[in-house]
Amino acid sequence: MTLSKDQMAARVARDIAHGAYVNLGIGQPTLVADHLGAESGVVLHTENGMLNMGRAAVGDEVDQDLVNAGKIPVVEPPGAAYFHSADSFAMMRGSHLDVCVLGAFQVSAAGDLANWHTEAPDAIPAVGGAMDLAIGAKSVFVMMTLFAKDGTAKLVPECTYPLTGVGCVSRVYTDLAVFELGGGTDGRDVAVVETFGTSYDELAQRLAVPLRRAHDRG
Amino acid sequence: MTLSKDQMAARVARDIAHGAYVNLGIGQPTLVADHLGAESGVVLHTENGMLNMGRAAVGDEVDQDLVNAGKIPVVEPPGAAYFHSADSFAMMRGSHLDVCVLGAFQVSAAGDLANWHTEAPDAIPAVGGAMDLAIGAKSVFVMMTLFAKDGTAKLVPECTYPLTGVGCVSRVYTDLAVFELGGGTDGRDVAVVETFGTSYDELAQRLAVPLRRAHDRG
Amino acid sequence: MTTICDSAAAAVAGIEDGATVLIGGFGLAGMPIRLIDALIDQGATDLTVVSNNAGNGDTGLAALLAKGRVRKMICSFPRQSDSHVFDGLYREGRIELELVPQGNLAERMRAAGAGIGAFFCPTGVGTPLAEGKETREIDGRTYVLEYPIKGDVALIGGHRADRMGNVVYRKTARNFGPVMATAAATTIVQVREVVEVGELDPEAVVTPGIYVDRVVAV
Amino acid sequence: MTTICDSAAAAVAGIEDGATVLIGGFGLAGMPIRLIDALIDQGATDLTVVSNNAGNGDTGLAALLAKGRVRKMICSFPRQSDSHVFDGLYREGRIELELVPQGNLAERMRAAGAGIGAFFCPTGVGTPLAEGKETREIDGRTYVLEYPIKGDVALIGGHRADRMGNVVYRKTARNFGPVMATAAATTIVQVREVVEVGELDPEAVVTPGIYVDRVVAV
Repeated sequence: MTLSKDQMAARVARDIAHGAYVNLGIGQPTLVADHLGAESGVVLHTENGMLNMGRAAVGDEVDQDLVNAGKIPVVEPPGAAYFHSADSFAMMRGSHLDVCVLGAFQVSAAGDLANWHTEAPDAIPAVGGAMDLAIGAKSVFVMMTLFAKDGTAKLVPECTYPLTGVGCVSRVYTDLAVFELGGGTDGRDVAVVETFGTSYDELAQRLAVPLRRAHDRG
Repeated sequence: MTLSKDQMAARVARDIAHGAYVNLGIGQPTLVADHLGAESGVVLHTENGMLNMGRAAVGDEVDQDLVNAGKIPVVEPPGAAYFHSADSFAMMRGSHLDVCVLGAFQVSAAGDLANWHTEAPDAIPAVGGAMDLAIGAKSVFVMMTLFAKDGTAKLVPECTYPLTGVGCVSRVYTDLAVFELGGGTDGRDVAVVETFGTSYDELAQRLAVPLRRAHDRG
Repeated sequence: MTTICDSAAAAVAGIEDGATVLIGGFGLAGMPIRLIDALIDQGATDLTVVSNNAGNGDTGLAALLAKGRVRKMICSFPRQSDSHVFDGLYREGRIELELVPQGNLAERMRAAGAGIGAFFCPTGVGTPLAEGKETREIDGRTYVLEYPIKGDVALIGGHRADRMGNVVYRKTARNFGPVMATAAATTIVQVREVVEVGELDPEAVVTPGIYVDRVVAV
Repeated sequence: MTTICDSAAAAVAGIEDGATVLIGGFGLAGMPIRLIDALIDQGATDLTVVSNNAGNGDTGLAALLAKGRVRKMICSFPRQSDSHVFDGLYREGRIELELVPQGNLAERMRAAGAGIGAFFCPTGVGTPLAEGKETREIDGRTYVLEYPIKGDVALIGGHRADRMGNVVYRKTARNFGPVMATAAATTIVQVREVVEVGELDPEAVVTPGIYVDRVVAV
């Protein structure tokens, strides 16, 4: 069975170490938080200036001074800390976060990420913290469907959309498979870690990137 | 009458505007604080991380966690703020302080400052915040005796001691006169603002720098 | 010296046509709505506005844009669900846009406030936003040279201020405020409450009064 | 993840010969005396120590120097009235000294923690401490290119920490601690008290737990 968004989020959460400091990009990656309970020891960072960010606020908890990077009201758990934007991005740029989970339009075999701009004729470009997130964390995980609605693959030999970061993605979590990037002698070797409702051979046929099985460490 | 150290400090204080943010270098410049009462509205900065620094602590007020840049215990008046060293020097380097008062071995006619190292054979070099202070404040005042104990002038055509900062001093307060630097078309014009127990002509004779009277604005 | 103003109108007096105005806030959190409203009434035009977003809905920054007062936006994330005012102006070619990654926006203003001439930053390397910029490899990593962003004026939304201008923020409304306060020639802060000197904890002051020119309680 | 250690010995375990050790404090304020004592007992040698001063009296950093464990000091102000241990070693040629202006020391460590590759700084231009360094004129002012200072370990004196590693300092003992905490691979903090999560004000946390690896109450 292919994975639902929620199952993808659970699969990402499984690979996040106990006690890690993690930034979840806006959109689908936010769902990963639902699978990181208190027992995970994970501390969430939001780039608008908070560590140990809590869950979405409901009802009377909503406070316009307390929002996440998607401008959704959240709550403040015990042990939180606030800081300004320059300190927040210093934290990210300085490689202090263990994991960042991002959405993507495309990821290349070499780990290049494109997730900020489609170059559609009428699109207004907006980058936010995407480029900082892409190069900041120790590990950058991408969470996306493997194929776009028109059927084209989003894991590609080279990104055709404008890049967000170069060679920055280490793992790609999709509805059909989990991939590990950056292997091989040229750093362009894509390992299939796990498949869901499909097979390695089927993936090898549908994707234009060079694949290998994850256990083939050579 | 030539000025005592305390009178020099009072003379410097007279030129500090109401409400100014001021850093007083260690040693003699510290005396300026005695002439900046609450009515002056002056806020003192100490580069080890405090704004609105208070007077020296006495008796039970002494707290090892609360010292000035000379490592002398001080007190915390209402309205103080603490910050770390990078923020403190950002405040200085970013030209947010109005006035910095420093001691000096030599000051050149062009406003070069030498106050950190005599190059004596056995001297251990130590710079502390001197170079940051020299280039940071909007106005840098030097407070020193005009002549060294051996009779040599400390206001000189060119510094012979290693520099702390280039062209950074705007005013020099001494026991014999107050000088304003940086005038003239080449920025090497020294104006005598006021004399104490000496005369313009006598100074012109004893100093090797090109002098003019302060009111000769030409 | 910090001036406590009686009205938002008094606080924004004197902002000139053509000014670069830094406006705090991340979405609505920390947005100085009352100061922006006063700026609209004040009438300054041909402005360059630096802010993380480019206005939400029809009030605040969006209203300033709608009046045609802004020549250029420097921001990280103009496109939002409710950024129709900016979107319209941009599509009609009636406003310039300089898109800056969010962390670079913060760090470039921090550099302006801290007296840093330029800095080598890893964010955006290999992306369209670094095109034409100087790059350098340092210790095996490629960096882009980024320059400071200075403001003539900063408009900031704080939480409380004392009469010396020390400011504290609240939760994630802190965001860009503290950085912008350091980067502008004139910093204007709206707060919910002005308190007496001594009422703020000196350990918890985020923006010391040295950075604050005018405060208004709204 | 932050580990709360039972002893200073446990806190400094594993520091390797040849390590670069950042040591907080300005004089005795914020000096992590107990961690330094534990480091002496632990035995690591051939160290490079980065600290504002080079030891006072015969205890703490001075004792570490006296044991011959330090190959090189990087500091701003080694020469003090009670720096006889360093003075002796330096005159005998038994210790290297890299003298760094105090603000550059702070900013270079901040750059290390913030992922900045290098920065153009106005401090020290035209002085012996900038000799041989790259310079550049930007907007009519000359700057020196300065590089980050990274630590393998930071030893810091804080005031209180919670069990998540969030740290607050006290008064001017804050100084270099928060900057060094960001600049080292392993950050070790001694505090007077470890409190439960939730007991520190999230608005007043100075060093968030993400920067803190080990804490010990002494």
